[in-house]
Amino acid sequence: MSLEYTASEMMSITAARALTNDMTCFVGIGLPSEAANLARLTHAPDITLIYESGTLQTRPDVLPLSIGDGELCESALTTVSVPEMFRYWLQGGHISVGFLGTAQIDRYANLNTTLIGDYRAPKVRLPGGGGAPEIATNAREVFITVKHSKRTFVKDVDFVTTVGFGRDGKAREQVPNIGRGPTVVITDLCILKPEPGTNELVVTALHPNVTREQVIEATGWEIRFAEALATTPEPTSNELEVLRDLKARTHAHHAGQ
Amino acid sequence: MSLEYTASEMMSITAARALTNDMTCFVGIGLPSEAANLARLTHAPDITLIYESGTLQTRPDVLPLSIGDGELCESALTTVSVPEMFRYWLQGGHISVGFLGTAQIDRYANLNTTLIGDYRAPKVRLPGGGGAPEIATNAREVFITVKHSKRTFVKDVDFVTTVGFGRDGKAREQVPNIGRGPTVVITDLCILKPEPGTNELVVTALHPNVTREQVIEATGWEIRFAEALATTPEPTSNELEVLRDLKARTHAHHAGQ
Amino acid sequence: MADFLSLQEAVSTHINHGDTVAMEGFTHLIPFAAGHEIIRQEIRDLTLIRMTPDLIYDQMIGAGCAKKLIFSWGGNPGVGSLHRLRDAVEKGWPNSIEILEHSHAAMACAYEAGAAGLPLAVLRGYIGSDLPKVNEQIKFIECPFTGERLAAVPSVRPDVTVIHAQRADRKGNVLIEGIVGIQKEVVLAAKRSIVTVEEIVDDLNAGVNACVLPSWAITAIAEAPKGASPSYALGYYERDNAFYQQWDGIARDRETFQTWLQENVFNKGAA
Amino acid sequence: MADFLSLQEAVSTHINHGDTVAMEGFTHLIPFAAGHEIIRQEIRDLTLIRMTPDLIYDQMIGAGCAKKLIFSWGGNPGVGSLHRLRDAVEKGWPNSIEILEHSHAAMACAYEAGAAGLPLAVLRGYIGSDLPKVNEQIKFIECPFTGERLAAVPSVRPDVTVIHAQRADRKGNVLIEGIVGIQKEVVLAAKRSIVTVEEIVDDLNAGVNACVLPSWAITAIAEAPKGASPSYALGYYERDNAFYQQWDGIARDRETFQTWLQENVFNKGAA
Repeated sequence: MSLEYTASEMMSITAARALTNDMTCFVGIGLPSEAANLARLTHAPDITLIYESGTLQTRPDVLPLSIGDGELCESALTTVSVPEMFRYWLQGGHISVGFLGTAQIDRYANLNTTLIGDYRAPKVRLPGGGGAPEIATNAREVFITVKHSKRTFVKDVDFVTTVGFGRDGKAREQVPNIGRGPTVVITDLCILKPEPGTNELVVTALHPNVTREQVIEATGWEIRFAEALATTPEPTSNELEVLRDLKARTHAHHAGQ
Repeated sequence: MSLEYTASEMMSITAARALTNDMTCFVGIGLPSEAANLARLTHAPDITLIYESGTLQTRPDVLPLSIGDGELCESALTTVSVPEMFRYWLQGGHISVGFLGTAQIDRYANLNTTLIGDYRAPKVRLPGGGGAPEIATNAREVFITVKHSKRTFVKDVDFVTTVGFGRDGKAREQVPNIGRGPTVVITDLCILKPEPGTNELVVTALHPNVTREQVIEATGWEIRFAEALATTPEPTSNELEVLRDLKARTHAHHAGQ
Repeated sequence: MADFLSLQEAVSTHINHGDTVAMEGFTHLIPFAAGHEIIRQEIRDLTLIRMTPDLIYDQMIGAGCAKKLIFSWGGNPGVGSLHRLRDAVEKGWPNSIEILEHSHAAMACAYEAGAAGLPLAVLRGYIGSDLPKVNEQIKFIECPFTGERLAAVPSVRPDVTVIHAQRADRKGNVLIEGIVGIQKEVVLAAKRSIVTVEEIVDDLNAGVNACVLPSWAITAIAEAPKGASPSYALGYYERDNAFYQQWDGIARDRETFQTWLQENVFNKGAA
Repeated sequence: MADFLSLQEAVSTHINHGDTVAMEGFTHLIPFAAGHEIIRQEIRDLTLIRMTPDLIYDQMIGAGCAKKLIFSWGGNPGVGSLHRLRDAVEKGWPNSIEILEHSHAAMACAYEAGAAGLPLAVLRGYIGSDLPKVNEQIKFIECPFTGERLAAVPSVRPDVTVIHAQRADRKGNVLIEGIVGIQKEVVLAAKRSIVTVEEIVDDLNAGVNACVLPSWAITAIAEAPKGASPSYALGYYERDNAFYQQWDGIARDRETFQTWLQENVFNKGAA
């Protein structure tokens, strides 16, 4: 018997499942943070979560609104300076997974969080790179989670803030001392992975009750589907319960004061 | 009426007097440490003493045997890592005076603490550079204290571990972002300073009852004397008392266990 | 040694029109009280440096203090856009501002290099990114040992740094605890520095390896209780996340913003 | 996660003949117990790295473990020479060793760069010094922004690092307090690491910004009470300065040294 759940919940739960107990995860704010903490509160209790504010191995009880909420520091093993975080822990090679969100993503998993339009005369100015440009190359692999829409999934990003596999899918070739790059993209419709050889994103699994047409409709390029197209397992009641509790706690906390 | 004192005491007390209350002094172990703490315990109670082990603004009760005795840490304002000490505090420009000892010094105040003889077949292997090479250029000025002897005061050092003014007296010219270099050398016989223009060390003051001949005899080059040759003031009874107490406490402490 | 000044004196003495100013605090310990004082004193043509401009620079930019912004992530954390920043960049209101943008890693390294007295920072960064195409300060060097291509950025050396911290002792030594961010680096990298503190105490009660800035490394200290609010000071008060969410509505509209500014900044004196 | 091993197992599992080994501790927390275990296991041909070789490397060099030494200050602090080091360098006893020497600033930066995953460190160093003439690893680069000539040295990336620390919790997280030296950097710079600790406890009782190495950044932990003696562990025991002074007499003579080694190292098992 099926449970009721939203597409957003499906996305967060699927993203959480991509994480395992032995990972050291550099967590982006927003959707990645929600997924990473859900993983920690369900199947991966010992996962190491790291936020760019310097909080090593943190275990927040509510989701932080910012990357540096007090909760992150108080529940961390220790808190280091920001230069140390980027130099020793990220660039030093201690991060197994960088978990990122984005505003735009293209077929080679390049991310744009800088702007829409032209750099010197932007239509929409976005926040910018933050930690992502170096997370994407210094973490051993990268997971991305983002809502699926034609505005977000574009053939070519307006600006490569953060490299996936470059404009031609080959940007990582022959660059020494960097990670594998994006290995999975989790949306509210499906799971995408870079195709071996071309590094173009293809759909490898559809979420329950999602059709190919929905994905095609929400993607800005001629999206392809893996031959062995899987169906993502539904959320369990425990996953849903833990996620809803977490979000309710978080909402109450931030509305608090 | 004159007090009884040794030449070593005269040296330490004179070296201590070179320091003032507002200085931030990067302290070498041995004679510089003795002089710096004597200054702190007499006329310069607020002088900031920094040791390369990372102890910022330390106030040891006994002289440390090593550069990293526990006493230095326990009495410090805070203790930072060694990379931070050398990068932020020394290279970052926060040290007004570097206070060094040496095994050999030449007429241009170059210091040798590496070896006597040839590098690949040394007659005597000395400890090496330690912190001195960068203290000498990153501190705003450098004080040197060392016992006067022909073995120590040589015309040209066997090896320039730490630059004074180079082999020709001109090594600091046109090098950006470095300090003034050695401004005073204090020995058990006299005070020497680099001559403006040539940067050759000349005697500017003799300690009480020391003759020119004694200095000439103890110096490995044709030492010159300033026209206005001064006589160093004698130690005061307070200086002698504080120094002797400090040394007695120190001796008892290290022989302790 | 640091001078103890009122916030008003500290700002008027040490921050001039046209200065390059870094006001830091990584989400934590953001010096809002000092930012408001700069707005009240109508200081102009500042080059503002901050990894995350946050509400503090949104307010200062909206108030017309800035001519240039150097940053690496310009959003309202967890909420959305900084509307005053966007209005200045996209529409030139109240004045157009030049922007120069980096990644966090590069800015963190640039502050670190500034504190270390170096002219440049070297990092494994910007690989495959378009940022070097729009920021000519980003260069690449070759490692003389391995031949690896590495990014280089100029170090940050502001005229003035302003940070907030938990407390100072009566000699002017300052303790920073919790998310220390780049508070230490940005003070050491600057020519002058102002530190606002929650309180001045007899004893810092600092651990042996605590993040303590000695008095002689600071120019001025001003007591400013709740001086980081709506950001926070660990051990004193929490981040006002509700206000960060409300800011989206306040800042979206020029008039609402100006009313807020009048009521909450101009009509209030320095603490 | 770190494995909890006996000191004997930790050394035999993780340190091999011919390895490049860094055993650090800036006067404080020098891993003497581990050094003695390496001597007992008669591991040979090591390239030893340490800013200050100190008695620990004097003993290991005298025992014949080393073929090369990378260092920046090779004396007995406050006492005089390291006679076993000098005997190896000057007379080739018990075997000749190659030396490569730096300044402290360069080695500290090289460890920092190793921890930061970079191939090189850049510093304002070695100006006017003859050291670059005898150490071909010291190079100079030009800053692409200012044209300033700066020194560059390769980062340190040892095969194995060994340090001593105050305590570990039962998950293997390690607290280091006091003179932290380059303990954090040398662990993070290495391929493998062994940390000996005074004790294993339920709770580290660490401050919020304490120097803590997470378990997943360490290879092996071995309990070794008094494992830093005659160096010291802040909060546990003091530096045995009298022994440092006595060492001058012990180490001056080959036979006295060998007798000391037999009685105090070989005839004693691992803790």
